[in-house]
Amino acid sequence: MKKRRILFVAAAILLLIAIAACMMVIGRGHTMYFDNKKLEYEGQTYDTYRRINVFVNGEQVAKLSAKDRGMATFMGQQLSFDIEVTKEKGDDPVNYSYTVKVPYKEDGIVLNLPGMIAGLPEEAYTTVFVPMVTEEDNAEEEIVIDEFGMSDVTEGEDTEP
Amino acid sequence: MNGKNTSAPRKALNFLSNNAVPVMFIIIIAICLPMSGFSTTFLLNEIMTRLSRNAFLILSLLIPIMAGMGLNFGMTLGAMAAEIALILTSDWQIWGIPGIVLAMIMSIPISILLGLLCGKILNAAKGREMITSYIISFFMNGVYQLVVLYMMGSIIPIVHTTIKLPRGYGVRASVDLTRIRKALDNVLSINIGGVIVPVVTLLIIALMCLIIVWFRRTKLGQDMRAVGQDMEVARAAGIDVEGTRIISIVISTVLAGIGMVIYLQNMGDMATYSSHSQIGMFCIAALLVGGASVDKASIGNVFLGVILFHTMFILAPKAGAVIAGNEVIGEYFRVFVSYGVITVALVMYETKKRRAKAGMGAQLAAAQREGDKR
Amino acid sequence: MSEYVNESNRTLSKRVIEALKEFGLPRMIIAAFLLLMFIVAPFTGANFWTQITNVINRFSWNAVLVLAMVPMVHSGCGLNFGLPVGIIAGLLGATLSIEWGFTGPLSFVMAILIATPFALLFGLAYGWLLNKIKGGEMMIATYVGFSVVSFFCMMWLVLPYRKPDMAWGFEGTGLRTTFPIDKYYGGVLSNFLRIEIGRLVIPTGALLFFALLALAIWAFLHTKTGTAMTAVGSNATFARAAGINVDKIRMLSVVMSTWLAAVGILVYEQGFGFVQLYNAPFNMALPAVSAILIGGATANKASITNVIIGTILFQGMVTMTPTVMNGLINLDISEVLRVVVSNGMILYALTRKSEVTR
Amino acid sequence: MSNQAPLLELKNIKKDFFGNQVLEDINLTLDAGEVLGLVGENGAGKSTLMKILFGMTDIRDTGGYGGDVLLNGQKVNFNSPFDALAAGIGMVHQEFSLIPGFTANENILLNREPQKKSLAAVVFGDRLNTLDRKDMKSQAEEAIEKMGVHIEGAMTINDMPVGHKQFTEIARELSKEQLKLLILDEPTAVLTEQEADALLDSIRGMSKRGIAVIFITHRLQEILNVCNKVAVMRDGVLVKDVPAAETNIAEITRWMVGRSVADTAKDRREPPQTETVMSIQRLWVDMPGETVRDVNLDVRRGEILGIGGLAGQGKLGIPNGVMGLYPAGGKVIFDGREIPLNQPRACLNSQLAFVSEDRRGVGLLLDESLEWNIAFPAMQIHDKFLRPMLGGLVKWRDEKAIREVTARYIDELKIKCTSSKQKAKELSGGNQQKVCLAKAFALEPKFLFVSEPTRGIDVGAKALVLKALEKFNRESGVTIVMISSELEELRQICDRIAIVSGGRIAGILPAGRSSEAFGELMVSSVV
Repeated sequence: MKKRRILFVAAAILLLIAIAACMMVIGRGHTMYFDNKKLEYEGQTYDTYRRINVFVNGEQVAKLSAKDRGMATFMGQQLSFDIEVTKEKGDDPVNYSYTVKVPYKEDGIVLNLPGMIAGLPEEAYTTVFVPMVTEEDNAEEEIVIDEFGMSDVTEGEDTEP
Repeated sequence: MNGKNTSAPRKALNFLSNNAVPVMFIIIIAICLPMSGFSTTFLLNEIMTRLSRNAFLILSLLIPIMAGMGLNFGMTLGAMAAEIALILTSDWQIWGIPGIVLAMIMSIPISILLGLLCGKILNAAKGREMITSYIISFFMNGVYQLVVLYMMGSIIPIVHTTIKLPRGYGVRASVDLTRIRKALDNVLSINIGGVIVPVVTLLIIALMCLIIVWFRRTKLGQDMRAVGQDMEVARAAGIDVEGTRIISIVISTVLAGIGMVIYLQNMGDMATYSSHSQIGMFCIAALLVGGASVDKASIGNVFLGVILFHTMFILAPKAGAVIAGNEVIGEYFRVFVSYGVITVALVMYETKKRRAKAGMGAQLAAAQREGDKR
Repeated sequence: MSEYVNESNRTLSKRVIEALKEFGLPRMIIAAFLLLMFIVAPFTGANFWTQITNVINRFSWNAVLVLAMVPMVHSGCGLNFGLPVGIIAGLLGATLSIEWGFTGPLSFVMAILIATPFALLFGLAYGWLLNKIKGGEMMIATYVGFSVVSFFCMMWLVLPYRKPDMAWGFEGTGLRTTFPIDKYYGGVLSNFLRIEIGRLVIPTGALLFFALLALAIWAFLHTKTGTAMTAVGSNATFARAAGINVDKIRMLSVVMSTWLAAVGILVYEQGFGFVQLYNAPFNMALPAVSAILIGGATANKASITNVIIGTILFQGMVTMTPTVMNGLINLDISEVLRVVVSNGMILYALTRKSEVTR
Repeated sequence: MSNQAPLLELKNIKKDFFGNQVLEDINLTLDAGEVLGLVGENGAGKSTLMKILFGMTDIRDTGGYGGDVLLNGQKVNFNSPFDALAAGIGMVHQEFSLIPGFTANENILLNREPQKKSLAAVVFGDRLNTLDRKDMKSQAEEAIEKMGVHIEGAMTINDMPVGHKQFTEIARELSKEQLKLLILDEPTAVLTEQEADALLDSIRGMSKRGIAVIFITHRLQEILNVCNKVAVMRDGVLVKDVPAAETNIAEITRWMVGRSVADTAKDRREPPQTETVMSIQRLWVDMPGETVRDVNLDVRRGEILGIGGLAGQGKLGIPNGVMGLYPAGGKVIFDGREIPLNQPRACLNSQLAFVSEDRRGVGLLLDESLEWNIAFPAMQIHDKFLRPMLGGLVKWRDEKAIREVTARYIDELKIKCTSSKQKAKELSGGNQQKVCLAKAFALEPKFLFVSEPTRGIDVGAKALVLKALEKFNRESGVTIVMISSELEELRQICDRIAIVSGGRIAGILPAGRSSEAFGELMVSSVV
């Protein structure tokens, strides 16, 4: 009887852990950045497009002119999206569909769309997104734990001669 | 004293004195409501939001009251557990519903640990549970700061600079929860005449109520009621008094943790070092406003309390502005009322306890008078 | 007395152990910690005499507030978590004294005089309430304190204070959260008979003032009424059987504590140099409670010695740890340490059966 | 019933509390279905014997007991009441062991509730099974049926008359299937007459079902009505064990109170025929467990008046009520002036003093020195041991005078202590009692109430305390009213003895009268 219970408790805990693990996989958020930028690869230059529209699940997430960057956030480890490309002014838009996998540990991936449309290998058009550390982020943040309201006391000490 | 002549006015008076706090609140609201000039839709929306945000947290207070341990000021511990879990899930970038579920699951072991500790300490301070749990919440706040401000980023890995302080360890004063903001509330939410109803959150709260009702009928629930009413008798009957009390605190802490996740997903933003500190006070005040006392509380008290207390909360600043020309007064007023309500409830509980002890003497005097007549 | 000592078979070592036991482990740890701080301090580059000055200074600000615990503990009302009630009386005295145009040392005297009737009034009401709820004092005291403070948050806004030094100029009414009192009684005690020897500065006046009050309390406890107060705290039933009006004595103790708290906050302000209103009094009770506990008091026994030792240990910890910790490991966990230690001390007192008999 | 071993057999049971012999060689047998009436004065050892039988932990904590307890011929040794319960012994205590907010049914099955399996229990343990309310009801009803007295199962204990609470407890014991022996400790004390009759019927019913009952009561008639056997205890000895049919109330009373036939008639003084110094009229006192209902009593100047009676009859309530420690009503006239009730100060001001039976709770400042304990009331009431300072504005404690008076009493009463600064809690019971006396003596009263002065102290200290009281009376002419459960002690030093029964004075007799006379008064109107 006792043993049986331990078994069930273990099963319950395992179930919780399994759910947690599952949540970690399906809930992992990533950001995909879309670049409409010039790409140099093995001596070749892939030029920008006049306009690229990016759709995820039929919803437009980015409208990119040349040299623009757009982004989409999503959960899970892969993203399917459609793009609508206009090469030059007055051209008919061409549609492409892609599915890109993102490694679990990366927060953000940058896709170079011109390279992608040209059918280059993956390492050519994907780069890992590195966030810029802004001044604001780095401004030293004062954490005031003011349990006893003594923070002003230290001020007071400064005023001491 | 002699409870025979319960005439109608006396009954009404009894009802008033037993429900002084809710009645007082209804009066306050009735006065403030016309002054505020809020539209009904706005008010209903606000109340709905706050109901879904707070009800689960307040439900966590019911079980220790059942076990005779009074108002569990230590529910803050569960809130801290939830915050630690949310900091981690934010750093791991788990978003949306999965992020909420994960945070809830992760808060459980931390809550259990803190609850065990709290329960053990409270067992050593029988009869002084409330003040002790109140101090425990302060004490654990120090430990929480130690963990979050010094160990996170140095011992516990924190990756993102949006969370970590620039100095390399410690968590920033505010953690952005936009990625899980209202993720739960928005599922299947419906709009009834301009009032947005977060169906799933309400369903979870309803489920919790059912669980509490069911729990009261279990053997453990029965034992808790017994322990709450008379520890010595329960012990003599073979009930593990200490263990039962600890379990009640653990359950309360775990529920508070889950409730805090629900609360914060609704807020969408977390003040790392202060979100939890006031939560206990507001939850307890709300429960008491609902007509609960230190030794008796029902699910009805929870909902009545949330609605009355938060209506007052919404109205007070506006009313303050109208009455005194200053919104800040209203804000101070609602803090004053929260503290005042808790004070009044505690005083009523203590005086009731004392009054129960007296009263025998009058019976004796009456018996003698009866004897004279014969 | 010596004739009885012969009967005792307690050896000296046993007595020492017993004395240590009575002192309590947590207190020893804190004392040892502080001692360590003093030893380590010079190595971290902190000037020893500056440190000592800091500790003495902080002691002189806070000691009276800690002393305000004593009467209530003596009469069995438990630890005075309701200290803010008295503090509010003190703040009323301070603000009214300034509002009515008193300056310099006179403003301090007037502040005390004006605070006194408020302290009596509040004390009587507070004492009456505590007599109604014997046994549940500590929790209710906490919330009475909070209620009063939050009520006065509104009052500071509403009351018609006009003095530009402390009122918000542009809005007409309402007091500022913090304002300096250099023109008034800032430093009146600290600078009185102040001694400076190199880096060591002794605020003689403030210490003398505390000594005066401590002496008064000590003397009071040696009078008939003071004896009755101690007896009420020790065993209220005994006192009642001996014809003592327990409620009256408790009431007296609450009034005394409230008045001391009112004077205590004024002493604190004169040292600090600022008056803090609104939410500031919320956080005044816990440090005072833990200080007296660290000093060796229990929930129903406290002496002047407890006050002095406790305030020195607590304030020593507060002032020393930031400097030393920073200098030593470049990590300032002093704030956290303070929270953990002071609340831990209160918890320790609450969970010991022998310490709280009610 | 059969030739088997008897259900219960006690062999040479002995018990001492720290050298103080309270039970000596108790031998007793009980067959299944037999009803034993156990009687004796308070302190005769009944409770201790039952505690041993029921495996109470305080017996083990104080060094266990001697002799054997045999159940069905098997030697048993219970470590806790739970062992005793498992072996089929049930006990209904004098204090109710009921959860006030629960219904009778819930209380009857407390911690033995029938349960329905639930899914959560698989993971979280059996305590998450739900209660089977329907089964609970039927089981409880069955037990109530067995008892034969009807009580409302769905009623909460709070709303019940006292008698029904008692029946709930009995039903709880009866609901235990293994029950073979039921101990009822003064169950009728709180019952009305009809209820008591119902209980007796119920006991007969149990007996028919083969359950043996040990019935402790002061109401002797009940014993004769319902019991097969009567066992009488006195001073830790089982003095008589006879079939109930062969005896009568007078005989039992004699066995209960009777010392050796030769009365301890020493050189007793003639009771002083002086005027009344205190007149108590129509006094009621609300002292829990010692209720005083309607007491009229005159005390003569200079005498020592004893107040005796069984426990719970209200003798302790009289001094506590007069001295204002418990709520009281009625009239008390002392020295021609009425003394207001409920005001301890007024009594003390009229030079009354009181040594309480509750030494630790009322009598002493346990955490303070002997000096404080002895000097405190005199200081507060008569302004003794104080030095006026600042022209009488301040009354300063005179430590020297306090030390002197303490030293005097330490000497006079032979209080054993390390110094007059020793804390009262560190003294033994006897010495604590002496401190209490010293405290009262220091008040220099005209009239002294002494309540249970010898309770819980050893023989040597007992004699000393009694002698000190006698001396105080003779030399200072102080009127003393002494309340004690020990009749012999009262007869030793008192002039007259009043017996309290049922919260009223049952009679006042000169101390020289026979024990039987007092015994009859004691049980006359027991509640």
